[in-house]
Amino acid sequence: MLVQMYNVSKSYDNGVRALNDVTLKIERGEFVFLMGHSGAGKSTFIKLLMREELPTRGQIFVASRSVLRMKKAEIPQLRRNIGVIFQDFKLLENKTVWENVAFAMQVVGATSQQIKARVEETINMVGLSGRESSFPSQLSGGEQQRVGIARAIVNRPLIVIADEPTGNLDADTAWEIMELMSEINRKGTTIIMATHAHEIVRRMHKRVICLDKGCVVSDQQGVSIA
Amino acid sequence: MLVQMYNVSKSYDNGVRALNDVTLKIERGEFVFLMGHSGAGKSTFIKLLMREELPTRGQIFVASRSVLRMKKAEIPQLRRNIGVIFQDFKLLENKTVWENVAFAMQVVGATSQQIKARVEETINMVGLSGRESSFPSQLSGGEQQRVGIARAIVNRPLIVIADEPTGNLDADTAWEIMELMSEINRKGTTIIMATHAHEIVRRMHKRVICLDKGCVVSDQQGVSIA
Amino acid sequence: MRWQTIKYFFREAKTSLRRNSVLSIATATTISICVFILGIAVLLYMNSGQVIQKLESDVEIVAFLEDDLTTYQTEELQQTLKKNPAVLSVTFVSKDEALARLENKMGEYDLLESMEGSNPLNDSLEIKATNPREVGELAAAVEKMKGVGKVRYGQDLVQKLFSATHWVRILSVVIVVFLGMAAVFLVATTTRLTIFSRRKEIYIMKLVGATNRFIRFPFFLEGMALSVSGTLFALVFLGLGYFYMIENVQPALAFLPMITDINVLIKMGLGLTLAGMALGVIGTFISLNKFLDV
Amino acid sequence: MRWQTIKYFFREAKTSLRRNSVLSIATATTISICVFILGIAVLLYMNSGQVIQKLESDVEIVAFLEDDLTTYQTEELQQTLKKNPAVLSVTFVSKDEALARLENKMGEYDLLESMEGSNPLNDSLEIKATNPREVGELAAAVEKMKGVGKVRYGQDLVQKLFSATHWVRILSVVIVVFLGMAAVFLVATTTRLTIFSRRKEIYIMKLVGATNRFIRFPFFLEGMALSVSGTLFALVFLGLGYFYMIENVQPALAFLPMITDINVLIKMGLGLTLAGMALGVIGTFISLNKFLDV
Ligand SMILES: Nc1ncnc2c1ncn2[C@@H]1O[C@H](COP(=O)(O)OP(=O)(O)OP(=O)(O)O)[C@@H](O)[C@H]1O
Ligand SMILES: Nc1ncnc2c1ncn2[C@@H]1O[C@H](COP(=O)(O)OP(=O)(O)OP(=O)(O)O)[C@@H](O)[C@H]1O
Ligand SMILES: [Mg+2]
Ligand SMILES: [Mg+2]
Repeated sequence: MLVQMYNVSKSYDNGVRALNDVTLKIERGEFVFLMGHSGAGKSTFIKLLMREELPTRGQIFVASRSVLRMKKAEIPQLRRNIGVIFQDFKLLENKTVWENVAFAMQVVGATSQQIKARVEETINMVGLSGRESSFPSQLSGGEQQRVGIARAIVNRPLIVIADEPTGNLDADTAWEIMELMSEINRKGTTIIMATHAHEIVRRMHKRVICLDKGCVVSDQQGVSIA
Repeated sequence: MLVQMYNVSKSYDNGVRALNDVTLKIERGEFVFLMGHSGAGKSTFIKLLMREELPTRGQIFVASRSVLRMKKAEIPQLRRNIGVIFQDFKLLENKTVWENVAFAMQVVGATSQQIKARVEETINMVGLSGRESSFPSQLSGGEQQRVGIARAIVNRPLIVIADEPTGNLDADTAWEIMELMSEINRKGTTIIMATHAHEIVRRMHKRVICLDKGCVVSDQQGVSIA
Repeated sequence: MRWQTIKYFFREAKTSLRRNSVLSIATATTISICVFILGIAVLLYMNSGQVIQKLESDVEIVAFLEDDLTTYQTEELQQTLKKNPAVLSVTFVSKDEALARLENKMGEYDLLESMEGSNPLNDSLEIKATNPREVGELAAAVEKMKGVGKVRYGQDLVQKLFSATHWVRILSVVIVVFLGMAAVFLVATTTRLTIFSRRKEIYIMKLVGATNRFIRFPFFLEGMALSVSGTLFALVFLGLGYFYMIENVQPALAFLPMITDINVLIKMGLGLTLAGMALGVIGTFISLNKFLDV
Repeated sequence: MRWQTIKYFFREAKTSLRRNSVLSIATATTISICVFILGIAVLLYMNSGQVIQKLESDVEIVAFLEDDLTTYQTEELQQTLKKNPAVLSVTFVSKDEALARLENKMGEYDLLESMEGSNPLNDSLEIKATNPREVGELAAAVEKMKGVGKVRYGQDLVQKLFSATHWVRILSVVIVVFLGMAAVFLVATTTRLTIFSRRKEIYIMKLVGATNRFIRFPFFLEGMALSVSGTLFALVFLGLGYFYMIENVQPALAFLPMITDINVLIKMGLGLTLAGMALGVIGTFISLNKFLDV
């Protein structure tokens, strides 16, 4: 069991209740879509998994470790096991494409050779070869998003969490990315993906968790939702 | 003729050629979709229209005024005529939802009463009533996007330019926004919208301009593209 | 500008000050400290100037009168001297007085007696120059006057004193100028940093169609408010410290006169306030212009 | 830590310094100016201390000897005094010498003659105290010695001098402390601003799994580099200015001794360098910690 959530609720400081009594489990190697209206709590769900936010109530376990009871020093380790594609990309503005992707590997202490090989390969996979030395501000929206994707997968983490990873991509590129995800998933990485793209969800035929106003309203395998 | 572009090319400092010899006209009151792969030049097109960037070559006219030959002091006036929804939202981090939307009206010197009435109405239209006093960092991705939409339309500008305005919205909310756009368009506002959402483009049945590597590859009325 | 807009500017400046509290505090602190340093420098400069002036004005010429001068002649001599614009004051010292002083200094109370009743000293005039720096010329002129014998003004010491005060004056000006420049740089650096960290905000405002003036005005008000509060804060501390010194130190140092004229001090405070405000506002403006060109 | 990582840290710090040039320049400028101000303060403090010491050590006791002392007794008296640890030096002034001085001062070259050949003055000893502040006690002790008549040490003037130097000492310490505090605040403000404008970067690094140490180290190196370069810059200017003064001002003011001992100056420079580095690095660290807690 890779991810376990028990009665998790999250209220933000201003009183907004983003998650409401969520209980669910995600197995190692699963591919899960997270759907729901704007403001349903998808990003909050992701923030809780990587301990960007703490839940107001409930318990969360990632790889059998309690995310809440974790010592401060253990947090980096948790986050290294999770590759996150952020909804707003969160690229380092002062680093080039290459450096942004390489940073995730430097953090885990990879050697220069490893970094060189893998960063190049990954940038290729997301279709950005040739743009290695551009800064994020010199990229189009979709290109920035793909840098974020490359950074999330370059370390081959245990889990890849993707928050709307195709929101700024055209259909073709989006499909390429989905194929990339599928392949990573086949190699054993668990994938949790928040998305609004019905088309993609329908065609991928994977488990879909639907949130509405912070509650899980459906959790089915391979459905095509309305 | 609201927008005229003659042989417009744009190369960025790092040599990337984002637009290549683009010539086109957009009539007052039109609704135009701008499509194309990631990095095709859609956002660049928009930046040129509002003089965020200057073209390397060519001429651009908005409402019969040359964007290039414009004096510095005239730029604000140009921008007030254009309501832009930015791909990365560009909200003012230190202002609340209400203030962000109101700012666009304060800039044009609207009275307090006008501002009060219209801002409230517009926030309602994008479905954010109740969140007026939240700061952008306290909003979900889709909510931020809708603040951007509200700010762009609150002044009832001559043109609304939308860069991927539904990228972070679920299907239902996206349709609500599209209906809002249609209505604004019916009232006479010209709308130029860059998007990847085939579904929307297909169903709206409007003019579609396709860009590829900076060139206009097709410009047809009401087609459903592949 | 419409009243509406002006009201908006003030409201805008107020909320911005509050929401950018890190930046506001930084700017106010820096301005405060800079004005404080400048204040110390100016106080030192002005007080050392005053002390120097006091020391210099203590310089005096002693003109020994000839033995055979009548009281009338002595009086006439004094009158002539007093009419000379280069002379500030003239004091007559009789030879008895001179002897008394000498006795005191020599630790002998029976000098006159040991000299068998005849006082070998002469009457003298102690003359202060209007401009102590011209004491040499004055001494030479006095020496040429009828009825005046030898003239002494401690040439060596006076020269030392003047070369010392000359350099102290230059040094204190240099230090005030340097500290002034340091203050300008420091405030410029801070305002540049605060504007720098708000550059995206400014960029977005421009894209939404704001004119430069529309963006500048609230920044101007903010800069104003921060400068004024920072400056006042510094002035309060400076004032408290200085008045403490006047109360507690001055009595022990009555011979080294501190500046206590309240008018001078108020003028100085106003000067510093203006300097502080100028620093903050001009710094903000220069830094702002860099990011307005969008 | 692995060699690999250390190399990365240095490379990272280097590029970061370059790419955040606005922030780098701001930090270096501020540190530079603060060290400069501190340097001026310390130089003023140390030199005024030296001048004060010189002034104080010029204080001397004049002990007039009794008329009937033999040469041997006088010699003995001097020896006794020289053995006293409270006495720094003893100089014998014969009554002829004293008269010559007096004549010079009085502007009379025939004083002796006018006194009909008999010198009414006494021999005297000029005594300097080891500790000028205890000159009063020493004078009292000397007065009680056999063969000594009256004792003079310009009580009034000495008291004035000491109360002046006392306060000047306190004032200079207060100013150095204040300027030191000002420097700490100014550098803290600037580092806080620079880190503040990089807070998003730090936040993202944390989200990607960087440990605090991993983020801190390049910042530490940056702070170090900026502090060192800022400090050196300030020291060069300070040094040039000071040596210019030693060359050009000191000759005119030989009686007011400036500190020219190169070892003292080097020590001071090292002290300032350390202070500057500490300022920059500690400032960076404190500000950094605030944003690391993600
Ligand atoms: N930091 C915050 N402070 C306060 N409220 C917040 C904060 N972050 C999110 N919220 C609120 O919590 C709710 C859920 O937000 P969340 O970002 O999880 O939505 P989402 O499902 O990701 O939506 P979207 O599809 O629009 O990205 C929203 O109503 C949002 O306004
Ligand atoms: N400031 C810039 N400096 C250099 N190159 C840039 C800059 N902005 C955009 N580009 C490049 O110009 C090309 C067109 O970019 P643009 O943002 O117009 O694409 P787009 O059609 O909006 O793509 P997307 O759908 O991904 O947003 C891209 O290859 C991009 O990398
Ligand atoms: Mg979200
Ligand atoms: Mg784009």
